[in-house]
Amino acid sequence: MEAYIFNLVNLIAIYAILAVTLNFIMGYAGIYSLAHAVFFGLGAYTSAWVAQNVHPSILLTIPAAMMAAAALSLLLALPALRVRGEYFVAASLGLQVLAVTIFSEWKSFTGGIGGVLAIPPANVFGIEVFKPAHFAILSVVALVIVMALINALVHSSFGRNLRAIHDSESAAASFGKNVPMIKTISVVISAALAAVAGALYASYLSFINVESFTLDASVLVMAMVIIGGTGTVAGPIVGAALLMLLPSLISWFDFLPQTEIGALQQIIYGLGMTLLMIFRPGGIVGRRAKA
Amino acid sequence: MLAIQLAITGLQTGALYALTAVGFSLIFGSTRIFHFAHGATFVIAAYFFYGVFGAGLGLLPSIAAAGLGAVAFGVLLDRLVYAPIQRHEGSFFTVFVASFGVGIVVQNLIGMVFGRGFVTVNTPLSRSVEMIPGVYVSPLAWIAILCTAIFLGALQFFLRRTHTGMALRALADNPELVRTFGLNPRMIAATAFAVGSVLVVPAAIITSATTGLNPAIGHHVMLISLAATIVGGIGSVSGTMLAGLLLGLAESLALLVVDSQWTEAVTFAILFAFIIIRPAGLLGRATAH
Amino acid sequence: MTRHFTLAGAIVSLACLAMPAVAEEHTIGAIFPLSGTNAVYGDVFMSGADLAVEHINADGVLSGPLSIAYEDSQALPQPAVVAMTKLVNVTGVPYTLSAFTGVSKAISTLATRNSVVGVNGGGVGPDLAELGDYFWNVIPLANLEMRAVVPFLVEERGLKSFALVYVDDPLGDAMHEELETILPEVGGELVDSFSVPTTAQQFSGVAAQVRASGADVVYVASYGNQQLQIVKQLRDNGVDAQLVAYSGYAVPDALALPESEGMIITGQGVDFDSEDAVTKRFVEDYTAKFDRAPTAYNVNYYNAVLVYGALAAAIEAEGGEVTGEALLEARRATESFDLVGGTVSFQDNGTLLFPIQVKEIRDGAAHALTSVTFD
Amino acid sequence: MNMTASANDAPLMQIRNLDKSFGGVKAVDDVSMDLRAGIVTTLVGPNGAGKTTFFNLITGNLTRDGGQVTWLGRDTAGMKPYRIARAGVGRTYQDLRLFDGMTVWENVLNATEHGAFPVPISRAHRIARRERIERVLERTCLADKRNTRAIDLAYAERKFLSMARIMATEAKLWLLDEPASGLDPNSYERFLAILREDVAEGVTVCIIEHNLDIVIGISDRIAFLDRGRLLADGDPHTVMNDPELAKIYFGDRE
Repeated sequence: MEAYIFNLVNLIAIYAILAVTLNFIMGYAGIYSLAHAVFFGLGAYTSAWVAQNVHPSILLTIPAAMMAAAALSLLLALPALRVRGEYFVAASLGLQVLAVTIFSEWKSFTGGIGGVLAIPPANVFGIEVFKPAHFAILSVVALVIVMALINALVHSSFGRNLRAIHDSESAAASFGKNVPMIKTISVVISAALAAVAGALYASYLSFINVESFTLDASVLVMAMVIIGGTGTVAGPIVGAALLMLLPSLISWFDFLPQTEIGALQQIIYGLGMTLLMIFRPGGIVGRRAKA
Repeated sequence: MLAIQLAITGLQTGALYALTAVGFSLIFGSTRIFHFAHGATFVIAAYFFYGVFGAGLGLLPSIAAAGLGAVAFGVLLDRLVYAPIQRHEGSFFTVFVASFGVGIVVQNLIGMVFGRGFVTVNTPLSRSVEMIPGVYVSPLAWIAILCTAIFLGALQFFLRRTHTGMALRALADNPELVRTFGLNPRMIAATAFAVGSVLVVPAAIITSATTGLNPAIGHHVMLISLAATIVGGIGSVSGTMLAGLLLGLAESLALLVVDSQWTEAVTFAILFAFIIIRPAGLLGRATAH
Repeated sequence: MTRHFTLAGAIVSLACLAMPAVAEEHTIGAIFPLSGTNAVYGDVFMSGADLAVEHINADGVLSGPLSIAYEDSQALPQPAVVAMTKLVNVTGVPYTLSAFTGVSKAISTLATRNSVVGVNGGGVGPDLAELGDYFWNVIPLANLEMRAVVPFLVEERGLKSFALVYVDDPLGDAMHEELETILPEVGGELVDSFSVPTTAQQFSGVAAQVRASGADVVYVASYGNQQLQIVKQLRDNGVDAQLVAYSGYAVPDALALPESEGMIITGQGVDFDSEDAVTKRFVEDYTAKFDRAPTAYNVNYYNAVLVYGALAAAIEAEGGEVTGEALLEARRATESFDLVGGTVSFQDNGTLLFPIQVKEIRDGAAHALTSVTFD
Repeated sequence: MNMTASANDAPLMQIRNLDKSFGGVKAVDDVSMDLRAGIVTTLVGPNGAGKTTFFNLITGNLTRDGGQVTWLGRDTAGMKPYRIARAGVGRTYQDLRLFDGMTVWENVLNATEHGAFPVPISRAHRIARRERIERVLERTCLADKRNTRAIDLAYAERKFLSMARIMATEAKLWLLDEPASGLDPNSYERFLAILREDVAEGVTVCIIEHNLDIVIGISDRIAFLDRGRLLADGDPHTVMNDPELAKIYFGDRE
């Protein structure tokens, strides 16, 4: 039983890292990305590769994952600097679709649809961590560090600059802010930290394949941020917990027809997204809507 | 010969892409609503057709059911979901998320009712005949191209020659303008949704006989519509049409060079390139900001 | 904010309370696609497994009643791992049915780490044979099927040039490799091959290329509804070569497709007309219960549950506890099993060896042409 | 602030033959002008005369079609807006463009933060900065509202916050786009007082204004723009008393 709960804790923590990092660019910089799963995936593949070919120490796997994702994120920053709003959503969508194709085809690195098998457990200072209860310590600590980092950033001059750009790009520029640079950095930070989640995910599940890094995954993370509350501290965490618990919760209701559970779950979260947008666009923990 | 065959195939695909994409483009251009559930409209039209046709009620009632289903869905969605959101906030992203949610709900409801597998409407019309040696064209391809021409022609007439159509175009440029002309923007939005939803009906019906349907197909339809709208230039109906055709052709002709798993990537590489290099699109006036 | 965290906590504890009691009764797990595009398989698999449970309970094979705890994989690895964790840690099953190559691979690590047996009766990717001691297959893997049909086509039918349309995943890749190896051995030739993405549904372009290749035989290696679309669109677009597929094609929808007429497919040699008691009972009861004839997929999960019944009964007879380790040990000690389709035994790698039938689709049903046996 | 003798000699900003057209229509047409330290220049002219476009060209928000702008002796061609801003050219917007989601304090504080990275700053610097912001908030009467989000402020407060942001910077040249429009008499008296104090401390101001009281009350010099052309440039009384210009200004064209 504990293992089951810790398993959920791990998955929630991993997805919460994704939600928190997506919220960083969505909520503060106003960059609405539908390509977050790309960095999650790249982080996972990179850390799996390092763990299998170099060493499974998280001191190696996580930084490698972060660097790879940071480098790729420059590709996303490119359109982010030029366009806004619906155009950027479309561009990120394009990147997501391209990435899925590459994840499926670059078989020497990703194993294609077949995925990467038997990824060694995370190695923390020589100790192998794979039991759900032990891994929960690792994943929760990682989440706390990521949150602390993002919180510190948001309340620093960098965070103020981001929010300033969010509110008025031209005004921010006329107060000396290098808008493209700040946006690029925010995308890079977000992607690099999302890769931490990828690294944890790979070593925890010991198996990864492209199906975990598709558009659906990006949408799921986006839904977590939105349902929880965009631009809030607790929102992404609440959203991640809620959406990750949903399948388990529904499956406890024995009277529901087994074959419809998956569909019901999706209907609930789809309906949730729509109703929240109509009645409470700020999300569950959000403030009132911005004008 | 292969290239000619692929071009014809691409034309058929592109014609259907153009129809669906123009529907999305019209709605997006005139109301600025990021109607991601446009794919769901497609699914509803297709399954209504499939259901009624499968029940043996004949072709015309099936087409009517598909049309009614699509229009009712589009208009009701505008009334019940988009209008309330726009009343209190209206950020494009809020609308997008709500629309996305609706798409998920529709996909799963359809799956519960009709099953999640692929279904196909069987018709002898999908069987190709050899036109010239080595080039096969199915009657459905002609029907697809003809339907596209008729519907897009009718749309152009509607947009250029009727009062409502012109108001629709005006709405794209300036909502205030419409108000001063004494027209109700919400009424015009409803028209945009009705017209935009009708446009997917022929594509949905033809698709049900060619490549078949499943509840998740709306996703692909939506992605293509979005890509065509942006490549064509937001607000430009003719641009979207052209882009839909081009994307269909590119997807098909790409097979000459790459394996078929890259075709979707080709579409989105084109989209990505347009956004970076020419965000205004093929025929667009609007700028990216 | 605290309020929400407490809420989440409350939900978790509620969830725990609702946990079904684990009594002496036997519970095995099953991770099937119950939602998503592949849910149609879930129904097919469940029908076979459920029938076996009925039979085992009716016969009183085990000390207590047997039941199956179903979990939804959506045919995707991650939900499968979550489901497996739940089955292993909460429900506490020693034996889990699994389907789909990706899902099976994803749960195999958990199976090994927790000493729980995973049994595949649906995926046919050849690498499923290499997932460790705790992962078994009660289905002949696809390479075996290809080894049966290719010599038949080349030697008996005189069809020498092949084109392959294969799905771009481990299954398709393995089939591709296999075909490339076998064809030269028997004097055939692979003139062209086309890989298609798992999600594709539009094949008229591929069809044009297939036609241009001028092959005598087009081998379709895909699954689910995609293979139906491939076949339909090949035929629609003027490909009139002999179409061939593996056992994945033996689903009702595919057999009923008008374009399937005349196709050659392979499948494990289940002789449904066989007179042995197990097969007879299965065919009769299945047809009565579901009002349709069974297919190999129904058989495999029926068999998978029968294997559990036999092993668990043997362990109970010796007074042991039914655990994954005990099941593995018992299987190694058991020489052969009486299953639907005959008496069969496991290979060392945990895979059942079945004869393969080559069948032709006529009037919406598969009719055996010949049967190939391997050692 | 540090007005030196030499600063009076060479103009801070030299504008020569500035041109900009949109789709064939000349928005700014061959405008030349010098902005000298400590001088308040007011741009007047009817709507659509090209005043805001003129600002946008100086700050780099728009690229010019022709002409030259030098700032402190340096050609600004090709300089990004943020670089021009960092070099000491500050501006406000007619539609304010406050950072709506941030508090008053954050708005003003952020106006002083240039770098993309959060760099550690010395304690002394931090204290000096805080005092500076405090003083700006005192002068704009926003001290009580420091923790209010900009979006929640009243109209006049928003106007003053827009001023406060530029006051907190170290910009040498302020380009103010209708900073006093819509202010009640009390508020604009306060606005004039602020402006006079800062000008006395050496800030150079170029202001777009329609209110003739302000125009006369504070300007050292008036530049009259119409349809992109600089029709007159001189001391306030001469320009404002020109009957031809008055005709254009009050819309009494032929």
